[in-house]
Amino acid sequence: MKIDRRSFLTYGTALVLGGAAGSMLSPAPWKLTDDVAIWTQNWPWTPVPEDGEVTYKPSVCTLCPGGCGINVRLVNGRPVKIKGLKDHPVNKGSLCPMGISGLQYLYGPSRVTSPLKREGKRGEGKWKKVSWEEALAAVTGKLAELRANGRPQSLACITGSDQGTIPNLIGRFLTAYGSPNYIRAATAQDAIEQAIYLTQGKQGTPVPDIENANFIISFGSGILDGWGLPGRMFNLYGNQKTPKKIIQVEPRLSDTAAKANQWIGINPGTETALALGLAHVIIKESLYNKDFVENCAFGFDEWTDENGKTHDGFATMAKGYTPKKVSQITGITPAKIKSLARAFARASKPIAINGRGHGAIPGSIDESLAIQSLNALVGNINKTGGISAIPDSNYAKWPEVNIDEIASKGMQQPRIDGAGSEQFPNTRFLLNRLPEIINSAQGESPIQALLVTDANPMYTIPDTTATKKAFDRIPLIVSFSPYMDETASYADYILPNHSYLERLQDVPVAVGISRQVISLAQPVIQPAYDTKHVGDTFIHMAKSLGGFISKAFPWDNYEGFLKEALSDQWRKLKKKGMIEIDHTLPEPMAYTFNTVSTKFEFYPTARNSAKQKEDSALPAYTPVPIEGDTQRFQLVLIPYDSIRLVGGYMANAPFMTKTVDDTVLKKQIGLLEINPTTARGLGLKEGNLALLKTPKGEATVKVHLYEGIMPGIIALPRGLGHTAYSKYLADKGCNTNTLIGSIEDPASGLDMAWGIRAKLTRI
Amino acid sequence: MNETPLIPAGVKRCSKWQFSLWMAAATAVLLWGVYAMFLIWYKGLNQTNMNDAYGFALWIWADLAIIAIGGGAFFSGFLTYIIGKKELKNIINFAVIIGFICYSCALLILAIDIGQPLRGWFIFWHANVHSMLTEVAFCLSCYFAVLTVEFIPLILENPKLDKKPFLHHLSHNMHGIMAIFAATGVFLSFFHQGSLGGVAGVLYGRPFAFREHIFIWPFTFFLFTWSAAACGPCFTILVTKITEMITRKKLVKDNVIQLFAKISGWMIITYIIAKTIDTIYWAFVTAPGMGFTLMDFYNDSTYNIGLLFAEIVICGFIPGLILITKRGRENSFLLMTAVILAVIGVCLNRWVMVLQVMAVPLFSFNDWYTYMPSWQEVATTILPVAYGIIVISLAYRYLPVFPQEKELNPID
Amino acid sequence: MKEKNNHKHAKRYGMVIDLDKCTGCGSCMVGCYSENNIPFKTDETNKLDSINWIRVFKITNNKPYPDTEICYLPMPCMQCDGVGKHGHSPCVSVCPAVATDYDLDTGIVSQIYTRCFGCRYCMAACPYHARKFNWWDPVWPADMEKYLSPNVSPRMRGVVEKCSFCFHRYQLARNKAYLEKREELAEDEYQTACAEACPTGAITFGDLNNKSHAVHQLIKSPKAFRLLERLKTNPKVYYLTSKNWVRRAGDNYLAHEEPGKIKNNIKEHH
Amino acid sequence: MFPFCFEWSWDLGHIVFMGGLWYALSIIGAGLTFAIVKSVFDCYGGHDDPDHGHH
Repeated sequence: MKIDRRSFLTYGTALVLGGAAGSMLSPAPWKLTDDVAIWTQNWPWTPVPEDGEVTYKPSVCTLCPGGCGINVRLVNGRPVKIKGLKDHPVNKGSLCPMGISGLQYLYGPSRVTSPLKREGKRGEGKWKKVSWEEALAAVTGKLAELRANGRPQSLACITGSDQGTIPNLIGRFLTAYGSPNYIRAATAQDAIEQAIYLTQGKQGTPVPDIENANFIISFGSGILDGWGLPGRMFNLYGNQKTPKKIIQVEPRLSDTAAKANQWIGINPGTETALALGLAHVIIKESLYNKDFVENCAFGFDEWTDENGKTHDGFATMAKGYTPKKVSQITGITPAKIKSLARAFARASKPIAINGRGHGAIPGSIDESLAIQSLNALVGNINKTGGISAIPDSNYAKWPEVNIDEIASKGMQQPRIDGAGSEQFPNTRFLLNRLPEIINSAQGESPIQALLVTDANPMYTIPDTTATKKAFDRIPLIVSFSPYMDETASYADYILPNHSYLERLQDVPVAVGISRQVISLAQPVIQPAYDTKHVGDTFIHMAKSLGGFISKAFPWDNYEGFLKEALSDQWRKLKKKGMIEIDHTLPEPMAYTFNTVSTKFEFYPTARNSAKQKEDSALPAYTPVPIEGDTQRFQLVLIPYDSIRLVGGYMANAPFMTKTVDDTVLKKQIGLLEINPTTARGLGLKEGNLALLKTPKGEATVKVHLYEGIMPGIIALPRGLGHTAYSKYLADKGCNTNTLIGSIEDPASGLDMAWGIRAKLTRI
Repeated sequence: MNETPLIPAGVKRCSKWQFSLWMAAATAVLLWGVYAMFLIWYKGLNQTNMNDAYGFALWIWADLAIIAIGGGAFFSGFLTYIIGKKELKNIINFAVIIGFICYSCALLILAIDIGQPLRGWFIFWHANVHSMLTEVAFCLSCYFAVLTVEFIPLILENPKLDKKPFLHHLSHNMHGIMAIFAATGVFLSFFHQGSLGGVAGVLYGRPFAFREHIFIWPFTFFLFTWSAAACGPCFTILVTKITEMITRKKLVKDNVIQLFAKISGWMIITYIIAKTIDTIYWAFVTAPGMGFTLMDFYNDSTYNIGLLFAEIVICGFIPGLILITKRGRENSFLLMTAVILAVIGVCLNRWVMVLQVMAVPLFSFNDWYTYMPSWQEVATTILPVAYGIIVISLAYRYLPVFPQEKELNPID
Repeated sequence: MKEKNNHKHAKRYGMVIDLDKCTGCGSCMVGCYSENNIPFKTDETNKLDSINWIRVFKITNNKPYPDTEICYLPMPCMQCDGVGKHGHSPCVSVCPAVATDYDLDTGIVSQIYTRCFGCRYCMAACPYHARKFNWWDPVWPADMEKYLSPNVSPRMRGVVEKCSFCFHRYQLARNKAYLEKREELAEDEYQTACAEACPTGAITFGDLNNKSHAVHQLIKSPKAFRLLERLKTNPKVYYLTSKNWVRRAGDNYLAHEEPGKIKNNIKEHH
Repeated sequence: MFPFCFEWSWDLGHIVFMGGLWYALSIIGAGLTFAIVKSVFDCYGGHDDPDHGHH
């Protein structure tokens, strides 16, 4: 047969078709179909986690100061899950979402995996990986140079906490080096501890006994939004032996307000007036604890000082705060004020607490004083269900530190932030004042080197623009952060600490009026990256600096120090994971105070700031000034805290951001809460884009209509608007600190800003 | 290459160039769809705008709609081979081609629509016989096989192929037993059209879709079969008319169209009465039992009560009434209006039974769910249209699709 | 839905969520993510393509300030028993490939990821939107796959997933009991990750059939209700609330109807 | 779809559904086979010119 083109095509087609049909009878296509399906079931890019022996390691969560016990599940030594530790006295198994997402702080794109040296401009994100030797040599070289120039005080260190041995070790380093500028980031505790110091003469950590109180007036404290020891608060809320009454006073229906027995909307910033108004009713109706007030308190009634000058007593002052007047200030009806006061005074274990939201901003001293006085009126100071202050514990034994002449000269210099100065004698740290002081300094910056650990000032200090400007003037910034946070990304060197699960650390936490739990955070896994324990880094730097500094650090490493410092308690701590210290004082001692009068001072005689020398030291309601004129800025912006957003120096893990509602964040834009009536007035609808302007900055937001916010007030959450970390967090929403500045309390220097005036225009 | 031997004898076709241009345009659209299709297969369903509330969306609607309008094939088969309406033999070829196009596209869309196309055959292998979708898949595939079998003899009648003795005999023998295939096709179609209706009707978690059952079948089961039988012929008529318009030739005699239209009209009227009864029972008995009033399902700006009115009255009773009256269907404008409305009506019904089912919020704290298809979804949904145009064009050019064409358009 | 032999002592695992106790903290969600190897994307704000086996909804009574109230409503898979015959849940009955199944021993609705081919019919069937589709390939950046649990297989793109009541925990507990030659599991031996993670103890989990389990008593409370009960989905997740508006929001009622007073003709099993 | 698949059980659902399926498939298969076989016979059995009566 002749094969021409046509028959070639015909037979070719027939052959192909026949072949195709024939092959269907062979196992090949069926096997292939099956194999392809099996391949889709085992795609090589979908991970298959390795199985192995399951073990558990108990430890403590140090992601926040809460000190919750955790139990880490490991498979072949690989941590796979974090649960609450059931029998830990702090949290009894309860954990917040951040604690549960802990493994995302161990691995992830925002971790700094080796020492880094800045290559490009500050904040540009160009880094060079360097060895620990090189990085430490560079940093200590600069520190040695400052000392050689006789300016050790120009070194400052910002830390996130002053509890436990790591901050103390760093404090010791600064002392031996010769700088008084150890600055701890602010918390609401600062104002409360000062109020307790002024009224009780006792320096210590304030502890409200939420566990045993049965009637709680919370002046904006987000008990269930992450305030205090979050894991513990949730546990106490869930396991109430006898039901508590919770009265939440704040302008926004927070999660705490939603769970409270009563939510009282109050004009923001007028909490002091309400506290004094409640005191007024309690005194007028003679509902106060007469035993305490008459026997253990001073300054309740008029009193005369040694110069013969008569001073108003608390009761006299409170007379001015009639329900009617307070109602005008706070927006709460007189009837509500009266019934609240009565209920509070008649409760068996009432307590009043403050510290807005998570308690990041201290607030005014007057507010804390007024609230402490309220607690004193019902006599619940230093007793079960009441409030007390636990002294700084001395469970760790430190050898005496000897310092050289340079250090001694440096230490005699005043603190850069003004804390402890004549102006602010009772304040210990004033981080909020730092940017302004650096920015207004003539010539060279008074801070030449800044060390930052467990803190993220570039994000958390109010008025980010000013902070950035100040940091620009500091020649050397060293971050010890395990994460590429805003401050780390602005640093010159990053000497990364271990992440919390790789780190040894003692964690002291006060859990009741006199009970302190010291837990040991033990590494659950060997360090995954080229990081170094911050304690070891400081010991190493001290040794490199030599002389007296080196002598102040005789230990090989942090663990060696901890063993020695805890001596006989070390073994117990290592074995049990925690020890408890009881600070209970015998009855009479509990009501003997360290004040001049040895009594609880309703009239705090120790309060003698420059401004108030002539005035009465009694708490008083003076409106906290708020930035911005009412003409241009018709609304008031307040920040709010949520348990699903980390507003402090740590930041959200991807899991936490995943839990954030779409009424808080949508794509990359944050939602602003506004009352529907206010929104209507501005012509704004749900989901509208709007430009939010404050005297400090501006941001694009989306509008979320929320009935649960006071008309005229708008709110944004803290914890968004990061510019660093990774794409799982960066550039989502806006950082309230870029919009709100700090308002200095003239009495303490602490930040008392509760909001800022704002303007909202539709885009 | 001279294509004359490929073109059936005695009919006139447009020039090769004109045809090529037409095909090129259709192919361009087709390729756009094919590109989107591969994009979806490669990158996954994230290329669509479907989401967890819209697990079923545009594609499933397209599937349901093209199967409904492709219903002309099984119904004409039923009428021709089982009832014995011999006139319809003059349009059945075309109905089969349309059916073939519709069903092949439905299968293709299903293959794009599933998240794991490479193991889509699990629906057969690991079949759950209680699932309506299983029934759909089986009957759909089987009926597609039947349609292919019905299409093959027509392909074999291409003058070139007909010259091969084996193919010539095959075509003849397949024609000989076509009634058996048609009967099987009717059986399969009844179940898959029905089970497509069942897909929505059995969803007792979705009060908008759920209907009372007769034995294991919800009302929608019967309504879907009924509506496909009613409106499928309308689509066949519509495409025939469009083909006649484009080719500028009369291809099917009026009596054939009239008969088909009349039967369709009665089917539509009876269907829409049944649909109305179903709607009333659902609105006043079924839904209130679940805590819903009729207006709860229609209080959205898009999904408003007008939709129900449009489906039942405008696209139901009106075309039905036109088609059952002699004067109505003999007026070519009214006939076209009626068939278009009927096709829109059945598509609208499939739309609400897929998309509105997803859109209705079940909790008072939820809003209506909204959805806008992505271009990839649109492109892959338009793909069948281009594909259909290509297949019809090829079939019309090279196959003796319309037996009456020669008679109606003599060339000399 | 095959019959199994040991049907006599069948369990019906269920959950009771006390809405009065739920603070909306989201620990249950995070507990679930970390237990079940749930992936995360850079943008998780589109809640309709965000994989959450349990999602906490925030609902309000829509009253103006200051009478506004909010309530958090955690919604896992309801593990419906469905109408009629055991196991006829809305989703199981529709899955064409038996990729989701009702376990007659536990009442748990499973999902077999390697069987599922992603038709999403089950998602269309579920009135609770409990089912989530893997629109994307899961990605664990920067070593994060190292924390994945070996007890739950990560899912590939293109399949449906949902809450399993942490069925792997049941299996682990069963294996342990078997080795110890025990027939029954103690209440605390098998708990879901969300129940374990809830810091206020709002979630109680156990066998609804077992008189000694807390859930057995809790569901008898007059405060107890279920979501969309009137659809006859017969869920095994119960809620407790003291607020009528919350209860009303949990189902659909005609204007004249009152929650709790509707005759419910769902057949209870066992 | 086959009795050896593990989902299979000899219940009414499977018998009716799969019965219907295999019945339909058998008819299609048998019909096709018949047509092909007959065509082969027709081709080589000399019946060269079947009429086109089906039009």
